[in-house]
Amino acid sequence: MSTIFAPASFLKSAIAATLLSSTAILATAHAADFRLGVRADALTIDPIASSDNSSIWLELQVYDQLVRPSKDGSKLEPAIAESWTISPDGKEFTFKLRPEAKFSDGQPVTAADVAFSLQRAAGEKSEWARFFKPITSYQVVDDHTIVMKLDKPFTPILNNLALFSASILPAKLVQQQGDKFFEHPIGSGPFVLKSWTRGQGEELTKNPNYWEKNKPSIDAVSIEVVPEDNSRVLKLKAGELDAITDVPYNQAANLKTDADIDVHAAPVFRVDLVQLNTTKKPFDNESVRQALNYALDKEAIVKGILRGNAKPTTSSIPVMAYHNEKLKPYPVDLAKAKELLAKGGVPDGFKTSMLVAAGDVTARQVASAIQASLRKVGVEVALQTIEDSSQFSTTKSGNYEMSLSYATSDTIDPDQLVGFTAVNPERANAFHTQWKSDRVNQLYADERQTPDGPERAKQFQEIEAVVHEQAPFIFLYTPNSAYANRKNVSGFEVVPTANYVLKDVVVK
Amino acid sequence: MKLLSQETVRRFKQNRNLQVGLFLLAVIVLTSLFGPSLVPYDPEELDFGNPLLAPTLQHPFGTDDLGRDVLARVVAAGQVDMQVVAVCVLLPFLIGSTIGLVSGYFGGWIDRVIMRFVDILWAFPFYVLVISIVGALGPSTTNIYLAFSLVVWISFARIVRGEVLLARRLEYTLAASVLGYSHARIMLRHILPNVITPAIVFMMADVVLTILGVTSLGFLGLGIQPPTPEWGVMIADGRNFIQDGWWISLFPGLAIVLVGLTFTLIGDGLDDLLRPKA
Amino acid sequence: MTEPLLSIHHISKTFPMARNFRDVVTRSPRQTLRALRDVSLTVRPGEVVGVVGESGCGKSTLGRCIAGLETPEHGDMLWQGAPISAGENRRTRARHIQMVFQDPYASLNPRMTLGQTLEEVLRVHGLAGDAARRRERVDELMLMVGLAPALKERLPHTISGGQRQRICIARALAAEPQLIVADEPVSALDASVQAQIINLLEDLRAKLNIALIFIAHDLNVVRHISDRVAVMYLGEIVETAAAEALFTRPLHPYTRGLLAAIPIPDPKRRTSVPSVEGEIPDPLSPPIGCGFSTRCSHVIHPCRVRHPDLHQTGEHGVRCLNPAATRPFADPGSVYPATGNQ
Amino acid sequence: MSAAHNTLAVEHLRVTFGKAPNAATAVDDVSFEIRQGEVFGLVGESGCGKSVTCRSLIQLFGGSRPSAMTGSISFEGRNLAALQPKDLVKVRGSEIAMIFQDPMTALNPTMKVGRQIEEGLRQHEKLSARQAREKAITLLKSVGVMAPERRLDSYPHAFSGGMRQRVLIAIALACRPKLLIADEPTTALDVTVQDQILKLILKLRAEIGMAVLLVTHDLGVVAQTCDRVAVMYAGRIVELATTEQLFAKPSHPYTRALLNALPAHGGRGGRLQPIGGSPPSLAAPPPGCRFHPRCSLAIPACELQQPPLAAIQEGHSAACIRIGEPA
Amino acid sequence: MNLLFFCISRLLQLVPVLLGITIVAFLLLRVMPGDPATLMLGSRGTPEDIAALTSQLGLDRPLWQQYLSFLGDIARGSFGRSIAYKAEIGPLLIARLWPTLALVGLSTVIAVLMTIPLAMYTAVRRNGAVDHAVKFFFVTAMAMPPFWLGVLLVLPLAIAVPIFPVSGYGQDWLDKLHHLALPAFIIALGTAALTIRSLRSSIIAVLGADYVDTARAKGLPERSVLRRHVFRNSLTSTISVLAVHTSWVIGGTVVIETVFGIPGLGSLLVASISARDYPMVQGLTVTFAVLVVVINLLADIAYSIVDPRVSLS
Repeated sequence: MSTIFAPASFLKSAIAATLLSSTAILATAHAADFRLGVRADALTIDPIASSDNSSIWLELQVYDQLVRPSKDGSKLEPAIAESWTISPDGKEFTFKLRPEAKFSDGQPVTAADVAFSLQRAAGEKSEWARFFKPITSYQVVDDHTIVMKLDKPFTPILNNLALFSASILPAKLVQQQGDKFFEHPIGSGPFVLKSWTRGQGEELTKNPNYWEKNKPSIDAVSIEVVPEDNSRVLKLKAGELDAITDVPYNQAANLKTDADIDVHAAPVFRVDLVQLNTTKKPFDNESVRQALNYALDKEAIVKGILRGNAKPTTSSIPVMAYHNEKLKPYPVDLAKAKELLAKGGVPDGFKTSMLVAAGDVTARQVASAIQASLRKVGVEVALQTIEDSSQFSTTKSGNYEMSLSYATSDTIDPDQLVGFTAVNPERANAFHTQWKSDRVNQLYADERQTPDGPERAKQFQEIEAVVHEQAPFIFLYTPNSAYANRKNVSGFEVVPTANYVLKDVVVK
Repeated sequence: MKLLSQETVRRFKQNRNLQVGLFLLAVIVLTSLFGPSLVPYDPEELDFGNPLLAPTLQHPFGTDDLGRDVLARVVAAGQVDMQVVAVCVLLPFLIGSTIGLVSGYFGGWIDRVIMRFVDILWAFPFYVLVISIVGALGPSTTNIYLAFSLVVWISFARIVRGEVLLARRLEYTLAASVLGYSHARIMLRHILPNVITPAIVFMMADVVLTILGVTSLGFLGLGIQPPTPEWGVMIADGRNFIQDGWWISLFPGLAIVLVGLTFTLIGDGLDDLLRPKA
Repeated sequence: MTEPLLSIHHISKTFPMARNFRDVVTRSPRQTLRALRDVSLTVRPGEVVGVVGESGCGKSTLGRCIAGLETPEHGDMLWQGAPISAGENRRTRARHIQMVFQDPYASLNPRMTLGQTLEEVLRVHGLAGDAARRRERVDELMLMVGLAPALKERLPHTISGGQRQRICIARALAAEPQLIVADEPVSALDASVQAQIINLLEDLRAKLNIALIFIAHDLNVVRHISDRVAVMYLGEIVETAAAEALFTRPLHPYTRGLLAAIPIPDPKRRTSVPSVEGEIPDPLSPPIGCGFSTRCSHVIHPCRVRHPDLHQTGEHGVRCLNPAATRPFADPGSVYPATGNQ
Repeated sequence: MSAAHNTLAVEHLRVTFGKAPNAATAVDDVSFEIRQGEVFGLVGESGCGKSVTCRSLIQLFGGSRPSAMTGSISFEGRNLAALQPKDLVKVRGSEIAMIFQDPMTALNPTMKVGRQIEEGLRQHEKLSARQAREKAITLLKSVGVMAPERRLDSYPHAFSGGMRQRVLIAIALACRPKLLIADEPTTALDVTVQDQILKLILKLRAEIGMAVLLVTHDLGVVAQTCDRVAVMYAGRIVELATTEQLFAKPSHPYTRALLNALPAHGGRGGRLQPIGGSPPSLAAPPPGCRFHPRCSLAIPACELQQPPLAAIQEGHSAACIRIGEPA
Repeated sequence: MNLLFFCISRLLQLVPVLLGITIVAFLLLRVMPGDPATLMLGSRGTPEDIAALTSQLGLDRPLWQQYLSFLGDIARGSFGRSIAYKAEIGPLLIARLWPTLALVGLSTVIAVLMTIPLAMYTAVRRNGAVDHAVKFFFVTAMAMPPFWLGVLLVLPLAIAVPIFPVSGYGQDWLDKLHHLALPAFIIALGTAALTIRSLRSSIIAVLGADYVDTARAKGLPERSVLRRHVFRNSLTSTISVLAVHTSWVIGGTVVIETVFGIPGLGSLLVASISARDYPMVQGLTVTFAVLVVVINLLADIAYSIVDPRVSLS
């Protein structure tokens, strides 16, 4: 009996063919100067419809705003507006636009474009309308001058104008094209969106008309979506990417040993905490809440799970402008914790449950550590994983006891997070803890009308102190954002508002 | 009804697949039952002092990034996974076989309606349907049971119905009908014992598919929820350490392969053993 | 002449064929396979009626209609003069009519022992009283069909084909029927075993006065066992008569061809020309006239256009338009004595 | 006829399947010869080894291959049993052809009938495609298939059983073989078609002048078709005779019992005389004469040795130690 | 001609199945807990906003009206608007379709290339060393979770010896092929495990068929017997196995695309489910089911080409 195939030789030739094709492919060079690997793809590039980081970060490359946060997140600096003045009563803002600012199609950026864009951002279709509604009128003085008026002072408005959602769009084109505009968007930012393959990434090219001299330094960027953390790291190591964001903490140390790679940790305006539902016993008791804070070994979590890429926090406000330096994180003190538990009426501890986002590996690990830590004072925590996207709606409905979560700030002003995590009633009823402090509410109302300065600083610092003391949360830490690039890249940065900056990137 | 005839015993003795398969099954069952008390580590105990230890005598499967003993976790996960798989296989087997039996035996419009429905469900890829259902209802063990039952019964229904259609034409069935036996008796005593073999054999193959399915759900974060140890989740968690902690992902995967191999062997063996010789 | 046990009047049975897309497009009517066309038959108590014909002639369908496995569309079936309605209780019918099938290998539930198979009949029909009495009856039945009661612990696949067929007969007997339909009961068996089963059936008939409808394609066997014989072709009876009359004086050309085609176990009598030419027409589109007209050597024009009726002369019926073509027929058996019997 | 030379001579053929202890000797020490142009019948009940015997000749065993095969098969001077596989392939189809029992399964369902006929022709006679096609048409005509030009392009499922058997005969006879092996060629067919096919084989035998080895279980077919016949029981030939001799004076008790068990062709003749018991297992045949447990004439000596074929008269022999005794 | 009729009739038979698919997908998404409008608006939604969006999405209408408008969306090729992408779903699906098709296609090709020689060799030389080795290897391969293989194989094949890229999809077609090779191979292992088994046993069955003996009796050399008579007739059952399995593979892309970061339908499904993008999940389930139906149709046609009996009955 004879055979008609010889499997061995077939396999050999198949392998040979594969090898040949792979070397051929390795030889083809990438068109882009700079290849960035990110975790998720943008969903949209319409600034008023964005709420996910990927979309926001992409928009920040393509569009420009009147003002922008400085890279260190400490203050606002001029962007399209080269200067601005605020009336003494804080109700009138006058912006002077840069005459050299142009959209990527060469058209100048005018005051009319600004008025249109901000009115759109405050409009019905906008998801960010409340941030701009305090502005009651726009007055186009000339092509390069615009005056905005408020009914009453609203200090955070300037910071809101630095938000991506306040991006300046070419009024005429958006009006003409409607939604189609965003298929080929035109902005005045440093880059132009050349192509976008959904789920795969974007190709950006330099905006030749960008107002900042000699920026960007590179001609083209490709942003590649690599959802898996490990793959992103491996691709960086393999040289398939020049830089990546969201380096998993547990990989950062290992990555540092690679001679070709620089790893960075950027502090960002985010705070991780455990929400405590103060409508439920025993979380209604301040002593119990403090006890939990004393019982938890935050340092161990930071060291063991975040590999040092975080700092324990004192309140629900991250370290940013107007931070209260005098506060210190709750120390680990089991005796104190037990004493406080006894004072709160639960000397032997209690049983409770904690929501954890299912998709977040770090959160799951931190939850395990919290579970182990609290067990030492007799508090048995059952972990209850929950679909990431429904965690917010679940805590909002009040149907929880503890919930491991975090809050981030889109602006460099603490107003946003104070409103979100400490004020009740307000947008989130103190981040769904239902904790309420009349003092904090009063301070919040005051701070919004107080011009920037030491007066406003005092107000914020008192808010922080109250939150720290009454502990509606277990305060955990404020993490760094780890990112990495190959050594031949410089100027790639993640800034405190967590977005990356590409315009200063130089590739050697 | 005589199941263990001498003939069967003789055939079992020659059936290497089944012997090896049953041996491995015994190993798996015993490990799940007694393993947790033999391994001196708590599968959920964090030990920040000993992260990412390579396999040694102390930790035969090493430790993970949080210092947990991988062996303890693999064993604990085995208990969880095997339990889930057992329910996810048995429920659809019972539902599907019953529907297939009734549909095939009575034929007519009942059969047409059921089979149309089966055709439609059949078009949805297994993973797509399971993931959509679990995703929609939320990841919980009950929902996993529900999703698998809703999806997998059609396989059993198709298999049993096909066999019933053949058996219904066989002369012993005709004879039972001529003898005036009730439909229930004909179905349960004459048809069912003779058609269930392929379904049982497929059930073994289904164990393999189900263990892959359940662990895939875990891998995607849609399955059994941490901190309950689960093989798919462990593999997913180990991905980040594939270079300096390959053992975290390797061993749970090997456990899955072992289970798969075991049931494939048992399936092949049962096929040989139960197929009636003319 | 006694009252007939079973009488069948003009029954028909058609099976609709699946219509495919092409049929729908070409608007061709749904095809039906007419398995039985206007068949009438009577069986008297204790009588053996043979039904012969080649594959696809409808003889098995006839048997299945009688046993209740199929329901004829037209015509009546009477049991001792009373109509058997379609919705009749299957249990009652089972006590009257039983069936033995062709393939002894498929006729027994492979997962039940022989004893269980027999006992089940007794239990379902509430025969033979309590469990102990049932066990006795099972032994009796096994002895009746010539099997050692010790075999009752065995599973079907451990016994021979002949033994299985005996169990099938015993199972039919267990219901104490008055009529057994035997559908090719010996064609799957070797010659030496065939004879055992035929003898058994004859004995039972003699002992229990059970009537038998014996369906077979082997004319020698049918001739051996039957009182009367019906010859079927394309779903209808083309000739029916007392066995001897049919074999010695066949009237229908098809019957004669069939008889002539049997290989005679006698080398001295050989022919070199086939007895019947051609093959059975497509049963989905049978000829308009006489079904056999396409192969008949005596065909005349009317045969091709007119469908003949069954013409009855006393006990002997024939469905032929040209009985004139029926020349004297020499029964080979009467000229050449059987060689086997010494 | 008797002077004609042997086309085939089989000597001491023994074919075993399976490994000890479950080894079954399906054919045990079988010897016979087939003369040029004759129809040689091999008759016996199922499992007696007749099919295995004829399949051994060209070593085609379907799915199950024997574990051992000894003896010599002398065909036209060559020992087929000792031939290399590639040489045996050359003999198949060109010099020895074979047709099988079930025409419904013996044709490739996915190949047009024409190609199946042409294939053998092109293999052995190196014909061009056109020549092969023409020859195929002629062949189909000669086996009585109407409109052969059209039928060549049909697939087998469009043919009835009888027509398929005709096609298989056409395939077998394509290269005018010297020996046609027909393994129960009509068992699956209706009696009128069987009649047609047997007569077709006889007619073509006369035209081509080939020898035919006809395997059957039907003594009627033997009587109607064969020149000489061997009766097999449990793997051995128990009687070998011309057809006339066999029917006139069946000598082995088994042959006689077989004939007696048939329902008489001539009418309703009392009780049949079945053979008691059932055929023995080939894996563990009874000692001595294999028929003795079922034989009405058996004496204790029958248990002791396997009787050899002993001549009764010219061309007629039987394997029974009681042959010499008065019946 | 017969084949044409066969194809048309199979297409017509698909209509009710396709309708059924849309109904199942539609109902599946209606039983999901949670309110799409709330999810779409996230933390910024006021009750008025939510009510407005609910009516804009038509979620306040009776079920049958919602279904009809869903059918209308499908007819326009749009499937409605994505919650996450805030865009028409149709074009998004099309863009994601090609990587998935390429992956499934490539893995099938690899599986077939493995299957044919190995199945033939092991069937002819059954119970030999190669047969046992192949059997053991593929039985094991079948039990290997593809995601696990994906995680593990990256280490030797993409890092230690960088033959394959770590993940992603690539730019031009050659680059894409290179990116898909490893995931396709992993899928193909599972497929080949089934098809080798199936083809091997049907070859063995066919080798024992009467017509194969007929072919041998003609004097055809074993090579020709295998090629002309055995191979083609063995294919039929394997085609069905392959078709049934392809539906499994298409579903399996959900996992493997996630592992290798391939921007196909599968990874989109996982992302859409965690984003609670209901309309997208609905569109995806329909798309997946239609893919399976189309592949089964192709298999039926292939089957009827291989076996002429099919198209006639």
